[in-house]
Amino acid sequence: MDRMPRWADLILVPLISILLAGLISGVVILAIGENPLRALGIMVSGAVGSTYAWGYTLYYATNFIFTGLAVAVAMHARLFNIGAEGQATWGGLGIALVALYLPWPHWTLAMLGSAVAAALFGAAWAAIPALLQARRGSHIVITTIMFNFIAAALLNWLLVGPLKPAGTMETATAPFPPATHIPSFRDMFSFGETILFRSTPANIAFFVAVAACVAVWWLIWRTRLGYEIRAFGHSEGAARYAGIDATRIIMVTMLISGGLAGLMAVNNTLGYSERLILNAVEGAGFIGIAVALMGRAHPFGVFLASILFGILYQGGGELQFALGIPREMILVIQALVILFTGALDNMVRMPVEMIFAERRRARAPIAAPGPARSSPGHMTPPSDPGKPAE
Amino acid sequence: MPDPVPAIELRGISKAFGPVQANKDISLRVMPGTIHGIIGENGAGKSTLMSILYGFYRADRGEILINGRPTAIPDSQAAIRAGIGMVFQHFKLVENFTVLENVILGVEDGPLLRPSLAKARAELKALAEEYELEVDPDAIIEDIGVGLQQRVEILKALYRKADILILDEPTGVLTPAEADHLFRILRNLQAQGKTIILITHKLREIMEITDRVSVMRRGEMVAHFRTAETSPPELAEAMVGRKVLLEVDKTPARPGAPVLEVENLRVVDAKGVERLRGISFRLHAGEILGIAGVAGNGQSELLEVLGGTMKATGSVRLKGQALDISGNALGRARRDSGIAHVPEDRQTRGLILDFAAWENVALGYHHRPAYGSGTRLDLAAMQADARDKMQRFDVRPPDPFLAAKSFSGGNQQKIVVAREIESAPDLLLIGQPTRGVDIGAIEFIHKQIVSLRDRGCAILLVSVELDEILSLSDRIAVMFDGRIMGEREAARTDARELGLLMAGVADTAAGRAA
Amino acid sequence: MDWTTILLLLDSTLRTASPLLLACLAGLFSERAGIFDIGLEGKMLVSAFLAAGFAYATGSAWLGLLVGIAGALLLSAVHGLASITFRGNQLISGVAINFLAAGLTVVIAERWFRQGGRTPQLDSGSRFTEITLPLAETIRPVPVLGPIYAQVVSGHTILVYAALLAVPLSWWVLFRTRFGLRLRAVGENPAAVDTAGVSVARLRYAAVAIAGLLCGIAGAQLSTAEPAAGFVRDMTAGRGYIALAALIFAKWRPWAALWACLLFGFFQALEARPDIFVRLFDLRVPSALLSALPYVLTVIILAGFVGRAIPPRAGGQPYVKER
Amino acid sequence: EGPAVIFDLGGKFDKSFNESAYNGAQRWAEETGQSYAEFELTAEAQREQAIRRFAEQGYSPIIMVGFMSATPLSQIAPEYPETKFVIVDAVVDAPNVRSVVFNEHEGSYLVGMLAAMASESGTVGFIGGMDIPLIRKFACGYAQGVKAVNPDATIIANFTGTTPAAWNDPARGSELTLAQIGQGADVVYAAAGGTGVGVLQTAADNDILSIGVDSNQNYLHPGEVLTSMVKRVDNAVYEAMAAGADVETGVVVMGVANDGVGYALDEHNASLITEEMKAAVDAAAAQIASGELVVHDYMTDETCPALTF
Ligand SMILES: Nc1ncnc2c1ncn2[C@@H]1O[C@H](COP(=O)(O)OP(=O)(O)OP(=O)(O)O)[C@@H](O)[C@H]1O
Ligand SMILES: Nc1ncnc2c1ncn2[C@@H]1O[C@H](COP(=O)(O)OP(=O)(O)OP(=O)(O)O)[C@@H](O)[C@H]1O
Ligand SMILES: [Mg+2]
Ligand SMILES: [Mg+2]
Repeated sequence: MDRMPRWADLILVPLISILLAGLISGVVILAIGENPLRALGIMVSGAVGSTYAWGYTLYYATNFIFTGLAVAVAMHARLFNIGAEGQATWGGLGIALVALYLPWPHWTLAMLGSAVAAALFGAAWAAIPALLQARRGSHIVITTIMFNFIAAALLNWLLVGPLKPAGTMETATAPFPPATHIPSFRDMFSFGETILFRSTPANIAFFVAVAACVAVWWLIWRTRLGYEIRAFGHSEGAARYAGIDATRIIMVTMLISGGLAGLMAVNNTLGYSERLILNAVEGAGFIGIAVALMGRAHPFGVFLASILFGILYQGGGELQFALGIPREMILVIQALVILFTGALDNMVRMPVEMIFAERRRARAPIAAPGPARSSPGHMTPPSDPGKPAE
Repeated sequence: MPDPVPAIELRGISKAFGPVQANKDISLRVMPGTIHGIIGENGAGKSTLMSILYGFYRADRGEILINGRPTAIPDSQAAIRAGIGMVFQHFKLVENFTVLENVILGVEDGPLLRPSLAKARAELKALAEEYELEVDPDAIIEDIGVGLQQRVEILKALYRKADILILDEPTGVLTPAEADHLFRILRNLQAQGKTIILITHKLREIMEITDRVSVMRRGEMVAHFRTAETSPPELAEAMVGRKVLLEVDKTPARPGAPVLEVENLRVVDAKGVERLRGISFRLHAGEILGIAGVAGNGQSELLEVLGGTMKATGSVRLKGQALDISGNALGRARRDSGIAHVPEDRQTRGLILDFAAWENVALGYHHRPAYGSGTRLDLAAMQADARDKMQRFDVRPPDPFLAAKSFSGGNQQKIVVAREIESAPDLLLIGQPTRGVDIGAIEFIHKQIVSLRDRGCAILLVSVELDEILSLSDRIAVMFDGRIMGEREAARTDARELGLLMAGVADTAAGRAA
Repeated sequence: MDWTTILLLLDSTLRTASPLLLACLAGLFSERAGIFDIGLEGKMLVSAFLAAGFAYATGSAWLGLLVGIAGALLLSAVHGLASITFRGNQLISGVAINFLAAGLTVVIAERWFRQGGRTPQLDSGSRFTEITLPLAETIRPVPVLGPIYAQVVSGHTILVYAALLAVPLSWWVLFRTRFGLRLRAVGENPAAVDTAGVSVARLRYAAVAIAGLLCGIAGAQLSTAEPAAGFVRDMTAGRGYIALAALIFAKWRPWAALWACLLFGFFQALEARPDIFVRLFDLRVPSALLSALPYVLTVIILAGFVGRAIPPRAGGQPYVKER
Repeated sequence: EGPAVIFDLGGKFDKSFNESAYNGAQRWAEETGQSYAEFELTAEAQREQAIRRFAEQGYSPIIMVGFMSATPLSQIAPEYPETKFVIVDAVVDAPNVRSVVFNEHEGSYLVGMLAAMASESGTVGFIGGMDIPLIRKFACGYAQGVKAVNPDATIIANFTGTTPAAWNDPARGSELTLAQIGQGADVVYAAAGGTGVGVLQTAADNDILSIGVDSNQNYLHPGEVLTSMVKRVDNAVYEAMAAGADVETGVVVMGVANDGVGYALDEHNASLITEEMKAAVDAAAAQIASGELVVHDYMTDETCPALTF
């Protein structure tokens, strides 16, 4: 219902929310004796002010896009996948196996093969909870939580025993062979003397992530399967009436979800560390939940939220470098941003709505010309019912 | 003659939901001890107005006087204190609570439940005797039928000592027998001096029970009548703003070849109860077979089995071909074999409320080539198709981008009917086609059903509205307790005879001969 | 398996289960009222820190407990504000609270105690010590029951008994009182409660507050009740999520929650005893794989014996009257 | 620009090697009045970032603790030949890198001997944070020490978990300790970061002995912590900082011989260590220092003669 123009809903409200979060974070920073404005400057320039900054911001964002999409896709079928963490862990395992044990002639093939392996492994790790949900009614929230722990245990065992090269302390596989090296942003965007994205982890996987966003968008809103997933998510009864098979939807959705989570390993394992590290997912599976929720399960929203989190991660690191603000303080700032933009956004939305209602009332006698500015959400055509059930 | 003070007086009530002006400057007087009807098209604002009176919504403007005294009703607590009780269109019951728990909710006598429950149990017994409102106090709400659920809602109001009782479309979900019973109760209550406001779409009920009637249209109060001084056509016209045909206009059927042959159909539900106990019948092309019966006697299961969402044993043949009835995920196969299905419950089955209308117009048919090639959906084609169907079925507003939930009940039903009829089926299963739908829309839907029949489609109509069954069907089968009690030619039977069958009085040879 | 081993396992089960149980009951109250709460973890953490901090500062475990509860209540208030008053997304709010707790506890702990985000170790005066139940020693010689009473039932801190007591109490409150009736109703159909003239928001705030209270006790137990003696950062170590899993496992019922948590506690106790597997099955499980045991067993039991869990119907959705 | 320290993912207050490194750095700062830069990693991607950042800003030496930085450092060190790097707990073969490794197995051997001598039950325990090679190295040395004193002794080894939470779960540490006590253990050795706090506490509460790790933790429960296996990461950091940009590169092995590892004896545990015990352990230490006694290092062949994992 159009209580206020679309631009206000999509841009103004989140902006005010971020400002509020920033304001309170500022107070916190002030409390530890630092200058909040300076901190803000460092954070912004450190996260988006150079190709170097972007090289990190986008690297983190890529991780979050994959896990965020994973959670979002499942959400469309009203499945709450808390298992992206474990699925991404397994994705890494898949990549490690094919990168280490198969000969790859060229990075393009290696990337393709790795992506397939990562997706398959991630999907496999989602398959059992999905099957249990579909067949036995076992709640997917519990089973995916359990599977996170089980994945961690398995990987721990593998990286201390079978997959660890002898003689090293590191809980990691051997480095992948050079042929599996996929281009980093530096490789891709530097020409001649100008070197961009110098020594940053961002790599071609970012474009895989962007492609995944588009693919998920396409899947959800442009294919028959997506239609069925959404139908099932909104109303199981209506889906059954429409001849949509619940078991199939649960399975297929979770396989896609797990596959997307698994793909994250293309970024962090194949693209960045070029070996499989214990606990390589580092909580990105859980950030994925926040990202999917804040992005309202829409791929474009997930993309934006992931960038925001990438900025917070990289900017937070810069705060630590520059001001020595401890990492826990950065966690607090992140929490405030999540709280204000994600959970408390009605606190902002309600008064803003009221202001727009007042303005509309005041202007009512004049023939309403409609909102002057056009909708910025051009990537989300109005035909897309972007929100899943809340 | 000195006018008595109205029990309720509303002055200048306005209420907007965002951009929707649901109530505009409404005034209403309801005299004490009367039954006051309120009618109006779907979405006219009737429920909103009553919810304001009950403190569920707050009016933007306006004043409420109870027994002549201005009374602020900021919440339902205040309404209850003012002696108002309301039975909502969508019941406000806690489904997994017992009857007793629902009755005492909010008016418990102390912090502990036990004494409250004991007291309520006694009181319910007394109320049951006084008003013929028997109901098992320990039954779980979701296990009992809607008729009984409504009774619980009325009991709730009476338990709260309501003097003014609002009933929002109480008969929409009731069988004729239950409705009759309800009206007896209402008269009884009226005789005790209670004031009753009754919202309904059924003019017959207005004429039968109300003293006065007020008409709403598009958020405004447009007319007030004394029931005795008006007539259904006049009311219908006031409501819709044009003349409405209240009778179905149809020619005798010309049945063709048999389309559906059902043999010895049996269904056992999850609890092991046999819901269908050997149903057999035939349905021909170009014929409407009405299934009458009190809700819960197996009609729903029959529709579900034929629609492919419930498994059964026995045999079903469609145009001579055996149908698979061994699964509950066969909806798509059914559609592909030429069966269309308007389900009984449009809100949880027939529509996805959060989907736009155009998406709903494809529901169940989304795999058809018309909506795209391969895995891809052709949105433009879907939208154009929806716009076209919505126009032809007079869905208001004819905007395919609106979410299904923002349409009124009648228009939601039109979307479902449009989708199913336009699939050009050989067999149409249609359950409760006009439940909760206003008379304008009823007229339209009935016309569509008849014209589909005339094009040679076989139609299986399930309805708890005897009037509807009688006026639409060519043949009528009555179900009772999972069996077909008897079959009648529509032209040669009447409500009384069907009523007996519905009550389980066995089919007699005399009956068949009649 | 010998008798002592069984007793030890059960003893450990009870201890491991009790903070889970408190958190699980916290979630139960909240979710029964229709408010999802994945912020259990954060509330426990904050309480664990404040309880230990104040127990240290004042020398009183009880004062610590009170302050811990107050801290958890404060986070509950934030959650309530976000999910009840401002009808925000309850899951996001929970995530934010977990982040906030993880960050704030360390920052403040470091400020106050300068011990690296920890509190100083508590001496036995400022923590909850084990209680020997009456007659424990007299009954001990009685076969079977004696040792069970003396060794398993007796000898825990008061907070363990509080957790156990919280089960019947929760059951009683939920199913035998007016408040419980209304609370359950508001999680199933808030409109029914609203039209019955009872404030939905007030009930939900009450439920969220009870969740805070219980999380507060759970947190205090982790840091101030023997064998614990102080706060370490992130010391909840995922217990909030396990409690959530137990809650679903228990299908949102207090007694079942007890069994679910005990079961989980038992699996964890078992995991600590690889020797049992060697003795019983002559099986040496690599330790990393062994730590998957509780989770694998949970999944098996869930799939094999526990049917579909139907959450409170209005769960997770803010109560909105006007769209 | 002075020295910089990069703490590993556990954070500088991990009650383990990070904290020890932090203490060394603080000691240097307090003694010299100078300051140093520091960074606590929160993500794997920051390893390279932090190393490069400090190198580019001209810090030297750049000290990082944790074996996981070995691979990134081996790639980056050649890019900054002017900068000196110090890595603790791993070996990186580059001309500008000083690799400090500790013979944790030797120190653990010594405390293992003490454990066996102090044990009356002949059963001793080991609690590790995660089952990773480094911790196995601790466990293996410990087990050898125990067996050296009492070949019939039983050694119970448990690990807390498989996620990073395992290093900060004192409650689980307590539970494992109680389980080991239940199996007859009367001395437990904790190598589990923050989890160890729970181990030591529970041991003290139950009147058995415990052994601390990394730094001297005897003071935590005077008279109830048998000893601590000290691993002088603090010294390694302190020395590197003190040497400044001229710090010597190459591999530095900190073992019993050069007091890089050892057991702690102070007023808090003096009553627990008898003269014979001290004599026996000191003798063994001398033998180790002289090379007469070789404690098997788990990392050489990833097996342990005294314990199966
Ligand atoms: N129930 C009602 N609520 C509000 N306004 C009403 C109601 N009934 C009638 N009115 C209004 O009162 C005025 C008189 O109406 P009308 O001439 O229909 O009354 P009546 O039938 O002659 O007499 P009475 O209302 O006294 O029975 C009109 O403006 C009419 O709209
Ligand atoms: N809670 C709500 N939020 C927003 N809009 C609402 C709400 N309730 C009703 N509306 C809108 O207000 C208008 C009046 O609705 P109302 O339910 O009062 O109609 P009604 O006359 O009772 O219709 P029906 O016969 O279908 O029950 C409709 O346009 C409806 O969509
Ligand atoms: Mg309505
Ligand atoms: Mg209505």
